[in-house]
Amino acid sequence: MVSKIELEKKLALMSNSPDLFKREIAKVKKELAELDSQPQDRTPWETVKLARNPLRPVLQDYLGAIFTDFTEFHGDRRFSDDKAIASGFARIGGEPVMVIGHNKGKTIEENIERNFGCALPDGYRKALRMMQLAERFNVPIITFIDTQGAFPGLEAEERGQAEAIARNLVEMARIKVPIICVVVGEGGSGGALGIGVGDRILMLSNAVYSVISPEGCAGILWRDGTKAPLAASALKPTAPSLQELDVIDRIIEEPADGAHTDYDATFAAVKQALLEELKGLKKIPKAKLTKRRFEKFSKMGIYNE
Amino acid sequence: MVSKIELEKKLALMSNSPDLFKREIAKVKKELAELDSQPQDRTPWETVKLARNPLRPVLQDYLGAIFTDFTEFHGDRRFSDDKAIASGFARIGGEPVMVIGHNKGKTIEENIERNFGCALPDGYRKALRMMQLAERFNVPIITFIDTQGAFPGLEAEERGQAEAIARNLVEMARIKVPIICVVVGEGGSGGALGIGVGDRILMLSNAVYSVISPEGCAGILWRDGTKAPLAASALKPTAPSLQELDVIDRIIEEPADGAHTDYDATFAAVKQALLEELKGLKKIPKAKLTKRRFEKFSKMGIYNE
Amino acid sequence: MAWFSTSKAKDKKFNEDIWLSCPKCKKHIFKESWLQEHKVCPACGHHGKLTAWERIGITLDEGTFTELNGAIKPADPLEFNDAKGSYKDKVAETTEKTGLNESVVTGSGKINGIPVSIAVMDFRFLGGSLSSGTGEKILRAANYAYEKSVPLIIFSASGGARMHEGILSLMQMAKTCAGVARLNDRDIPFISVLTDPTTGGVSASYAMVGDLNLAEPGALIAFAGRRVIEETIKQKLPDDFQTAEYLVEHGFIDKIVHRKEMKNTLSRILSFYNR
Amino acid sequence: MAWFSTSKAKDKKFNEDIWLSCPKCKKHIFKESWLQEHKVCPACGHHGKLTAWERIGITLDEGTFTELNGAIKPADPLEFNDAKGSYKDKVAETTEKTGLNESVVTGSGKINGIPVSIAVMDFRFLGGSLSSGTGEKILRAANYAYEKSVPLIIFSASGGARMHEGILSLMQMAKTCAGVARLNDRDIPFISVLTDPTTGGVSASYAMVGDLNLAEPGALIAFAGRRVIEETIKQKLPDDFQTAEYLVEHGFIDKIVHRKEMKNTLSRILSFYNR
Ligand SMILES: [Zn+2]
Ligand SMILES: [Zn+2]
Repeated sequence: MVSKIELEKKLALMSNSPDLFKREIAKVKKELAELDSQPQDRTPWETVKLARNPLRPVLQDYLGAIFTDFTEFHGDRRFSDDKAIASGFARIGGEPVMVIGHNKGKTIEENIERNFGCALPDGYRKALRMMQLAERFNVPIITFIDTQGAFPGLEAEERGQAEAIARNLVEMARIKVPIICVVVGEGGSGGALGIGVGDRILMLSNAVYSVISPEGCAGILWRDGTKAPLAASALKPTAPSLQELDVIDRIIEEPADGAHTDYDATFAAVKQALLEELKGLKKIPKAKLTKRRFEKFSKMGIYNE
Repeated sequence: MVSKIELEKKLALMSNSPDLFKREIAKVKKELAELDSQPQDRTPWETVKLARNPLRPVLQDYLGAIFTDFTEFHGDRRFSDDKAIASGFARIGGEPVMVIGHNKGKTIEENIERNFGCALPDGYRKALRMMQLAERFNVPIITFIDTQGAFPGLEAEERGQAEAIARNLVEMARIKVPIICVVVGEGGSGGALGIGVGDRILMLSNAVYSVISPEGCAGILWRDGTKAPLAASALKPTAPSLQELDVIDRIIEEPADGAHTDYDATFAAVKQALLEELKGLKKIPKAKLTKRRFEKFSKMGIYNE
Repeated sequence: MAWFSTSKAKDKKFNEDIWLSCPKCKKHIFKESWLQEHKVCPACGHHGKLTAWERIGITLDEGTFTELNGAIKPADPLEFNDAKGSYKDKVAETTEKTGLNESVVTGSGKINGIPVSIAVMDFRFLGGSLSSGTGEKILRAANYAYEKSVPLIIFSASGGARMHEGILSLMQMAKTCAGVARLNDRDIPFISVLTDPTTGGVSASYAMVGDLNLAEPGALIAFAGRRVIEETIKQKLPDDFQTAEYLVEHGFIDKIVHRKEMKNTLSRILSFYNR
Repeated sequence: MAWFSTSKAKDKKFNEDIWLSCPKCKKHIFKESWLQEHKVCPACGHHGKLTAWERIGITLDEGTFTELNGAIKPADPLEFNDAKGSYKDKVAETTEKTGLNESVVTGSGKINGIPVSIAVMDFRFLGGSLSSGTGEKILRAANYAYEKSVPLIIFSASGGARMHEGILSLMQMAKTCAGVARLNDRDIPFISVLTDPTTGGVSASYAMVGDLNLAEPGALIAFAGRRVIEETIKQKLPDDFQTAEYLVEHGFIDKIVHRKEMKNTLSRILSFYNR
């Protein structure tokens, strides 16, 4: 019997040419689904792998499926247009919103162009500009979080990755329109948080969100990257743990075998959650929004005193 | 008899090593002073040359002579620290202010490091950040304008010279503390205006301020760069003309033979003017400041209707 | 498709009433299809220059445009003369030829039903240069948007400041941007559309500070001139240097919009405005 | 001057009560002069790490510091264990060794007479890592500044987020920055001082968003680690990469201030505050 990892690799390769491999993809997906254990039985490490599954829906899938009229805007008005983050106005259930998200690709070509969703400072600055545009237009903001992390490179340090993320954390606390953040895949550290400050933080049931990758943590604390499964258990990066820790507000249930096994069901669940959250946030007087957001984040953390 | 231009060249060279040529410099200065005609007799082109005289006091001279406690701050928090513009808090007559200015050097080395006071977009962005800092600290802003123009280069276009200047024009209209701009040397086009929007626009009597350099204008409209003197007359870039056109508010009289012939007298005149203007602006209620500034610039221009 | 001839046709003489040569690809194309496509080359997609009135015609809903401040025209504050004559004469000649009083036409109108304040520059009027009159009209268009709380749309097409008005033309950059600043204060949207060419003092003022900066494909957008830069840096510039596409890549243009999509893109963007 | 020995002395055995070796230039220097200079190497100017209390001692006017929220200490929200044992034990051991409850000491005090809210990180406490307790203390320091309308000063020294607290440590970045945001709303100055090292989640939150970012000479300031970047780009990094000096050049640090000038620079900057 082939292993799950092998099946996933096969699928990933075939998905570069989805039309050619239509039937095979369906077959492999079915096999994978059978292999998949029930969600409650998954180890944190298995969830990490599921969150990283290259077949999971990405931003562009959501944009096509649950939004209409997406009108993409480019550029940070400073240095470049970072394709690792996409942004623009769109409608959901007829309501105007600003959508901003890590822009993972599905093919190698897409992923090279979009740097696998790992943004440069320019990407975070573009995101901030778009949030300020949403403020001017008075439309809520929805962010899709799906990144291994902010890109760790020479250029990124040179142009102030730290500053760009930090500035977003400050300004997102002040943005005067509702912000909903959804962790749809991997929420990797500061690169995730850089578009992750909002009034409501949602998370797909098999997404993960962590201060450091299990591999990175294992490398530092176990001095052995292969101890990632152990680190994943220790870091508690799964949705139920995050909800317990009051870091996220809502879990969006995926299909039993993962979001990639049933796109339509995933889209329906995400859309319904977003519509409900938008409705809820509409009721909050605008003047109170940032105060509530401040209080929400003020409460995060567990310490003794 | 040597010409004025030759004397000036000589002086410029010697000023690289002022200690070595102390006596000669004094002598040449005296000769130059004798050569100089009375200000009222100068042609616009002669004034242009005077405004560009490499011996004229520059920002660093003013900082040393009429301000105390200058505390320089660097960087645009985006890309670089452009040394063509210097900025920081200082005191004048004991009052705290933010000083921002084109940072021409006096030696070749200084000028290379500071790009002859021709700023990149980073410089204009640094200037804007400093103005916003002044707003937070509630101190007035004084800008010193002294540039051939914004740097025309690949890097400058790439990083948005146009955007940087334009953004400053918008934001300077909104800055909630008093802004005084002083054209001390050459006010070259958009590169000058980029730090030139304020409540009071002052100009040294031999400074010039123009939409295009006489050479550039001659090249375009006369198709002959050597017609610069003609273009200078046509462009009317001198202080009295600008005052007539209601573009500047006050002329600061230089020593009869130019600011470079008597630094102390120049400093005294500039300092007195700044203190008077600061005093005047203090009387304006803060809430009215930007409205007045808007009205001031609204009125600029002469057209038929 | 026969709306353009093959390049072999190049050498033949051709009837200028029927054919014209694309300014970009030089192909000979039917004048009729050029005009039908609103001066977009059917062969290479080059977007030709439109007059202000042509632009207004394809952008605003029929019969909705009301010109405002149309009587504003240049004075001659500097009594400017150059090698080729006086500024006064140049203006008279240009007005005669174009029927325009200034390098911009401004007014109110509707885009797919959405009321806007609009300013459209015309490159034929002294290279679309920014003068006291142009600046005044742009500011008044911004003030109209401010007072009526309607979005401001500016189509730019300009070689920069009009040096015949000396320092006053430079000051129009500050003046128009002060108008934009007030719109920002009230969260009134300002969409800037940069068309070929938008350079110098216009690119360094209102054209570059839209809440959204749109551009037509291939438009030249620049602060300093290519030649000046080449002289400064003694270095070859990238082929696409200072094109709209280059500016998108460098983060300064939000979106490139084909002329035939422009009206609907504008109204779609404005439909998101929620105040 | 005899406060440091020549490099030839390197090989000799030396009395550790009298001499120490500079962490940077490795020269042997008199312990006494090292301490007199507040751990700045008299030979090469290297700024050694200070404890939070040492920093408070040289920054605040004598007798003015009042510690606030000193009782806050780590919980163990994840019940975290790694190869070397439990987070709980690590904390207990660190507290035992340093006398500190958390990686930051916060309180109120005066700098040359100017009242401030101050937070000083201590690298000895788990690498100055940002935990729930650290974040809470920083936020409370910001809130104190907000409520009392006094400037906030933060001296950072940190390897980043404390992974033993998982996602909660990441959230401290947002939490502390929300505190900074409120200061911005009220125009209360926040001066961030980055000392060696300030990296990871601390550099990507409060440390980098001061109204003014000061840094000590030579301080390592980084988002991603040098090794991670080298693995990513397979390319040699500049020698001064991620030093305070490099960050000034790239526009992110306002000013490098020598330790002996720090107190007076802070009070001079604050003296310009005019509200
Ligand atoms: Zn063509
Ligand atoms: Zn040393």
